[in-house]
Amino acid sequence: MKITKSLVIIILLIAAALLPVVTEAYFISVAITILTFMTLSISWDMMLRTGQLSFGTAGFFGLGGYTGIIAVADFGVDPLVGIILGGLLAGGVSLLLGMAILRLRGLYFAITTMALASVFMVVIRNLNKLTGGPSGKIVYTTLFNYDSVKVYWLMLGITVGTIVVSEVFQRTRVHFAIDSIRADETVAKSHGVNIYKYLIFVFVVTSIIQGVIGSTYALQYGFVYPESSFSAHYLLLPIAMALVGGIYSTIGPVLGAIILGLSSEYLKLIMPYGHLIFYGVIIVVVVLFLPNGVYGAIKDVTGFRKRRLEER
Amino acid sequence: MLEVKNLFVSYGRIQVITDFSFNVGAEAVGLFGPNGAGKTTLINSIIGLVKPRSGEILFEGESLLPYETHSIVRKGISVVPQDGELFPIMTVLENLKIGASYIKEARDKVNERLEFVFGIFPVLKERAYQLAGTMSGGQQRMLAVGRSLMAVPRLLILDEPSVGLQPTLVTELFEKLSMIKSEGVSMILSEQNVRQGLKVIDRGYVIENGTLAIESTADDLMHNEHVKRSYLGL
Amino acid sequence: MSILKLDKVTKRFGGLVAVDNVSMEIQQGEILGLIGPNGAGKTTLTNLISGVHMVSEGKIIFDGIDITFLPAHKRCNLGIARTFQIARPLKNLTVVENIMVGGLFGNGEKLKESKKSALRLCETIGLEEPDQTLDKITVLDIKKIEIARAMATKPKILFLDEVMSGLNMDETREMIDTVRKIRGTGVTICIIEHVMSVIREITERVIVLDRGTILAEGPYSEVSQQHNVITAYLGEDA
Amino acid sequence: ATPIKIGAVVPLGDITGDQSAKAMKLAIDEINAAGGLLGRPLELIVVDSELKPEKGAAAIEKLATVDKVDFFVGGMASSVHLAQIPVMKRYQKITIWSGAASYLCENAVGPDADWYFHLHPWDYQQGASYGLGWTELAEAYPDIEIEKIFLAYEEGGFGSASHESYLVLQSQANQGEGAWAAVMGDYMGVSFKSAALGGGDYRAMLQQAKAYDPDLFVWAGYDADALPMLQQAKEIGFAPKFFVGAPPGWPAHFGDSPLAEAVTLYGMWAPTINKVSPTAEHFWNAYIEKYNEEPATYFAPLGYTNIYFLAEGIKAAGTLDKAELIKALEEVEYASPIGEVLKMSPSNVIKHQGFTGQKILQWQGGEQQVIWPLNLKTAEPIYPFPSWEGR
Amino acid sequence: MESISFLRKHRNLFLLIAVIIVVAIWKPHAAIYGLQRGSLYSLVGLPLSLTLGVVGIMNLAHGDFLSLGIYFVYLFATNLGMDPLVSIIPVFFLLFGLGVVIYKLTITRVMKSGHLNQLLLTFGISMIVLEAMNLIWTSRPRSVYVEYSSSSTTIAGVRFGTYELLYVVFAFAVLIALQLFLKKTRLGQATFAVGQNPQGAKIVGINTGFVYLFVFGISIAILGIAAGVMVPRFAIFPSVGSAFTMKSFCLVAMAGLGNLPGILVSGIVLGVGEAIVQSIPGYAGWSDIVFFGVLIAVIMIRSLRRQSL
Ligand SMILES: Nc1ncnc2c1ncn2[C@@H]1O[C@H](COP(=O)(O)OP(=O)(O)OP(=O)(O)O)[C@@H](O)[C@H]1O
Ligand SMILES: Nc1ncnc2c1ncn2[C@@H]1O[C@H](COP(=O)(O)OP(=O)(O)OP(=O)(O)O)[C@@H](O)[C@H]1O
Ligand SMILES: CC(C)C[C@H](N)C(=O)O
Ligand SMILES: [Mg+2]
Ligand SMILES: [Mg+2]
Repeated sequence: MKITKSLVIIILLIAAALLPVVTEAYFISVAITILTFMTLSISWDMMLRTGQLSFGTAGFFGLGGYTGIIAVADFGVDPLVGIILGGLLAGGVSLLLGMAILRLRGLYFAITTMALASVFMVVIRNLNKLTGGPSGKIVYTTLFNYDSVKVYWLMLGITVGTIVVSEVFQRTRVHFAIDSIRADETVAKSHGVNIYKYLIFVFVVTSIIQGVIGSTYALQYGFVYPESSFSAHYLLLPIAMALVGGIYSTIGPVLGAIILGLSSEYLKLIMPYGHLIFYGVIIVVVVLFLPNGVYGAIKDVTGFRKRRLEER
Repeated sequence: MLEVKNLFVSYGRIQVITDFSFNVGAEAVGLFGPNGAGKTTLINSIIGLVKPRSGEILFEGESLLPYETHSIVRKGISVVPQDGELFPIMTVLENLKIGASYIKEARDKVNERLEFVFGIFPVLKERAYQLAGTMSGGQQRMLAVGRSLMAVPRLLILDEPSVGLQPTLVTELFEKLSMIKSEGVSMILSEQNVRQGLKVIDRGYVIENGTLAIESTADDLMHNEHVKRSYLGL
Repeated sequence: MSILKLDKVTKRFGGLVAVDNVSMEIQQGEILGLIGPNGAGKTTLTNLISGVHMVSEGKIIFDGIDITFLPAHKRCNLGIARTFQIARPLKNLTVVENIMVGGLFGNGEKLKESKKSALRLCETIGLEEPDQTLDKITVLDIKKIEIARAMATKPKILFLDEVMSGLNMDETREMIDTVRKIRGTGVTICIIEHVMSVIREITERVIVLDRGTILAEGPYSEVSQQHNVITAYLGEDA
Repeated sequence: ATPIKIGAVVPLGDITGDQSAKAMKLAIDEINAAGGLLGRPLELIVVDSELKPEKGAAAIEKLATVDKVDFFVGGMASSVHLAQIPVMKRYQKITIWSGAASYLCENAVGPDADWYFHLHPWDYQQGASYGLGWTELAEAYPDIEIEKIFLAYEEGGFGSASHESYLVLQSQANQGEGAWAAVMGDYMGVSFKSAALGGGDYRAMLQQAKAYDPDLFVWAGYDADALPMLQQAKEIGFAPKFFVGAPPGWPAHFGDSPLAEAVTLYGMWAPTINKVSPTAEHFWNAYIEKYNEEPATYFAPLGYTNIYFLAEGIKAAGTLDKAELIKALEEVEYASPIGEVLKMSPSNVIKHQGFTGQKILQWQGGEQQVIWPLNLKTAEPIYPFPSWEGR
Repeated sequence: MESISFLRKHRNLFLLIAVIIVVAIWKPHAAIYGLQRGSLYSLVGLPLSLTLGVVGIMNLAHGDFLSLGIYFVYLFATNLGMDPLVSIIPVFFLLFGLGVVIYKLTITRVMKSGHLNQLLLTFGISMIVLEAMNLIWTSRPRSVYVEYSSSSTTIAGVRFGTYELLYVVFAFAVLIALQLFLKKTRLGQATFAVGQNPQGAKIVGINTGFVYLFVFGISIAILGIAAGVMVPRFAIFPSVGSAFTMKSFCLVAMAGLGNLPGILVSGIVLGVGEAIVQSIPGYAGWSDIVFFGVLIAVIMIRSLRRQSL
């Protein structure tokens, strides 16, 4: 069982790595976009596992993007370094902010993170000198000079890294800490869980991921622009993907990102007008008929089958 | 008054109640059994919170199965759920009043009923303006019982009402239940405190593993060896 | 030797004084019964000691350390464990995982160790299906999980808040055995219960709380004869 | 014969992208009806950018690798275009772009991209062209006096870019240089939040404008701001001598509003140009006949121009060979439905910039009349802006 | 004694009035504009507070239903020549019906599966509604002109618009109506009960399905009122309401879940705050910071106060 599982994973990885060899640049760029949203989606889900609904994804994504661009444009660092800096800055900011706002819960945490993301945007829009202000900022050295295959491999690496982190979180004591926090904080702390520490830890880790993805995205195209770098769709789509795929898991967001990412692209091609309506319909249908998401449904079915087999 | 015939209830594919029949007339009926036997499930089926797989539940000759919980409750069946189901950020008084608000027969007897409930549990009057969610465990239990009494039911279903009550109150509660019964209210009482429960009920059913184990009068149960050993601790 | 000492502890909720200037000690290794009318402040006291609530006034000393201002998780690490009156199972974890939480964070165990010790606890306490999820679990098993999870933290003192309420006689007897076993491992136990047969059977000493203050203290056989305890709490026929 | 493939990327959900795609299709159909080019038919493949940068970039990739188009056309928002530029640079196909006004795009394209043709004026060019316009108007009509300029700009990228270019123009004007030298004695810029982005309360800004008492009040925002701003100006009693709007499009039935009369606007095109340009008139009629709706934004004639410009180049080159076609396109002079002749010339950075200015129009009797350039004039300007009484 | 407790109970309200008076002396226009816009935020936020705060339905399509209502008003105005304010009546019922239908078809099925599924569902609905409007009416703004919408008056030398005072009137009217409904009617009480414990509500005889249905329907319907007053002053385009979704969520968080009067107070505080910043030359771009800054500050302070209890 274990061997087949790891075999499947290895095959999938190789297939993913070889994708550029077999497909057109178009699919690679679609794949890059899917991976971008996949990582955002996984990172959002990782935070959700603590019971905290974060609406700050787009904020750290944008922050990372600006850091990357500014580092490259004004300090002349290599774009790869810019990516790391993007992650670090997002992590640092999230550490400072997290210490304050991780005392909030539920809707209050969600709205505060969203408000902070908006604050980032307004501040950046008004710091014309550094950030280019409302009209954005460009760099002339893009990531790998816009060699999309290399960008794809980098993105794949980041995604695999994120998946690994997420899985590590699912298999170590972190899992028990955050799942117990989500279920009942009073119980968790009464049994020795340092709630605050774990919340901050997860918040920072996920923010770093979002920052890294943001700077990768920005440096890939070589520009940042307040309205698009902080756009709500870096918040809403990852959430939708995680929920469609199935929350509280790594594979759920992965599946969700693939399903929604491909279907949005495909729908657009077969129906130029109104494709977003059908995109919405897909989402509605998934919620109504697969309330636990696609992965949840698969689990239910296979679990059911397994049990049936056992009963026989 | 209430008739349950050949009831089967399952959660998913796990059968919890198997071919269970029982009836309640103008009397108090006890339901006893170990944890997980299916008492709560049975009660939830009667008030429509759980849909049975098959069988029949008749209240005054009418089937309850097509109705939703709120309609069943409005027919004069009131319940003290096992876990209280209070409204945590309403005051004690509001919780009590709401027990009567949605039942026509009870609506204009609110003050009278309040006095009655306060009579049994004076602490509820003392704490009328405290939020229900901040009451102690036992106080919340009192409130749950009190709320069900507000409804002026014709059939009162109590799922372990005495859990967590201080000894003096347990005695008092069962005395009051006897009194309520004598006023013509039918009663189903699920209890682990069998000794006290037997003082109230006329007949009792012992349910084990979702099926009927023993059915007999209170007196006989008192002397049943099995009941003595497992439930009375003799 | 006292393991826990409360010094003039008071807890106020708004205008309501739930615990009023209580001073008491719990001796190493004893089984103490904490009884008293509903709303007397028993659960609140447990919450204050375990750090779920913070005292309004007073001091709490555990094992020679002033823990008055320590957060709950640190108190747990020092060896204070408790169950919850209204049981609070972690619904998104399985039975054994619930218990592992205690071992992992309360006792600093590694993942594998904690699983092993959790399984052992399951066996000791009689939880037959450790890998079961909690959506279809009985009240008895939930109570067992509460105890096992607390025990997994390897406490020096364990507070049991009405773990026997709602159990029938068979089950209660089983539970009493479990408590005795636990105490056999050297854990100090403070048990809150309204079922007097339990208190009578296993406690060595009881403290009666009423309206936030201590009403009486001593062996149950003595306390239960006291007039004030009878009127406030026990009633005539107990 | 295999068709010549043209790939277009526009935001179909937006009226600009929608209508420009339709106008392109109209042009393609016309050319095909006339026998195509080089004996081959034209084929238009449109991909929606959804106004999202990564989608816009992927669309270019798709056109290049899946559809294997010969040319890229289209465009609207600068933010989307910025993401497309690196992709375009990789393929270096001949690109005729009709959107994006931000100079950042020009910088990103760089001076070496000889395959890149840009039709829409850059933001700084627009600013300069208005200066020229006002100067000429002030000369032509002695009673028009322009000295104090107030710019209300939406706080996003689009509006702020205008403000920045006005600041540059002002510093030039202060030294007696640049297009605004004669008409910009003083300048003030105040931002507002566009209704399109959740704003819509302009009164704080209008109060400042009223206190400033400008000769020329210009707002740079979106179509959604047009009427509410007039209403609020009326509410506070603010009637500058010229009330000028510079959105990329105007609301439906704007002209029917009593508040619209004598509102001046910057635009590349207006239906009244039909009166002075036969191409415009032809385009207008053909578009209405085909789609049963009126062109509502200048992106419609711009899209039409986009295709015809390319077609003229191919016709002149007689080949699709890149180098020759580029040379031919450099020479094309196309009398576009915008009203003027399109001819490439260098701008600040790139070699091939098409239009360099917009027009000054005025709402009169529910129609947009051209008041500048004077040679395309369709009506006399109403000056000063009439008071709000009785509207 | 009575009056003191009255003062304390409405402490926030009096504080608010005091602040407005101070601002009115300092910057009269900021006070008026802030009051007007803030009331509009509140008017749109109130129904969300009802659905999210009281019964716990997460609705991300809130603003899109507002847009839809605005288009309905537009249709009545252009096709039947109905005055926007009059069309509030039919639009109210239309939206109520629509809310009921949408609830029955979709939301009722996710009531049990929690906030996150509601979030995803309504995100999908929002997308459908928004794109449908875009297909039908295009992204091009439309408008309905009524003469009175830019009327103004001068008091004590300050000239200000009178139309937007309707926002204030309607916000207060809706708040009072909702409060009366919640406090004085049995259905209103049931709403609170359902929000706190749906199972418990059933047990006391409350038809929880109906309560959800009614509350959702009424909250969408109230958006029709907002739509009616907004139309004379707003450009009509598909995403006109979208921005209000976020603002409304912010208000609910700032006021605290279930606190309806708090919505009005919060809305006006944020509106006045914004207006003050906008009136300072050169700083208009920072007004969002004030909005979010005040929001975050209030949420943080409230959470600290709660913890120290
Ligand atoms: N929602 C559920 N899903 C699956 N199984 C359930 C569910 N609720 C209860 N069960 C199972 O049904 C059986 C009967 O439970 P029930 O609560 O009716 O017993 P009970 O007699 O009331 O016990 P107790 O004395 O503990 O209240 C138990 O085995 C329990 O695990
Ligand atoms: N969060 C709170 N806010 C306000 N009052 C509270 C709060 N928690 C407890 N109380 C009050 O404090 C008093 C003590 O409650 P506590 O739960 O400690 O009682 P208890 O002795 O455990 O009672 P029981 O036997 O019923 O469980 C009660 O009157 C209760 O209403
Ligand atoms: C005039 C339009 C082309 C404006 C467009 N939004 C841009 O950013 O360039
Ligand atoms: Mg039960
Ligand atoms: Mg207690």
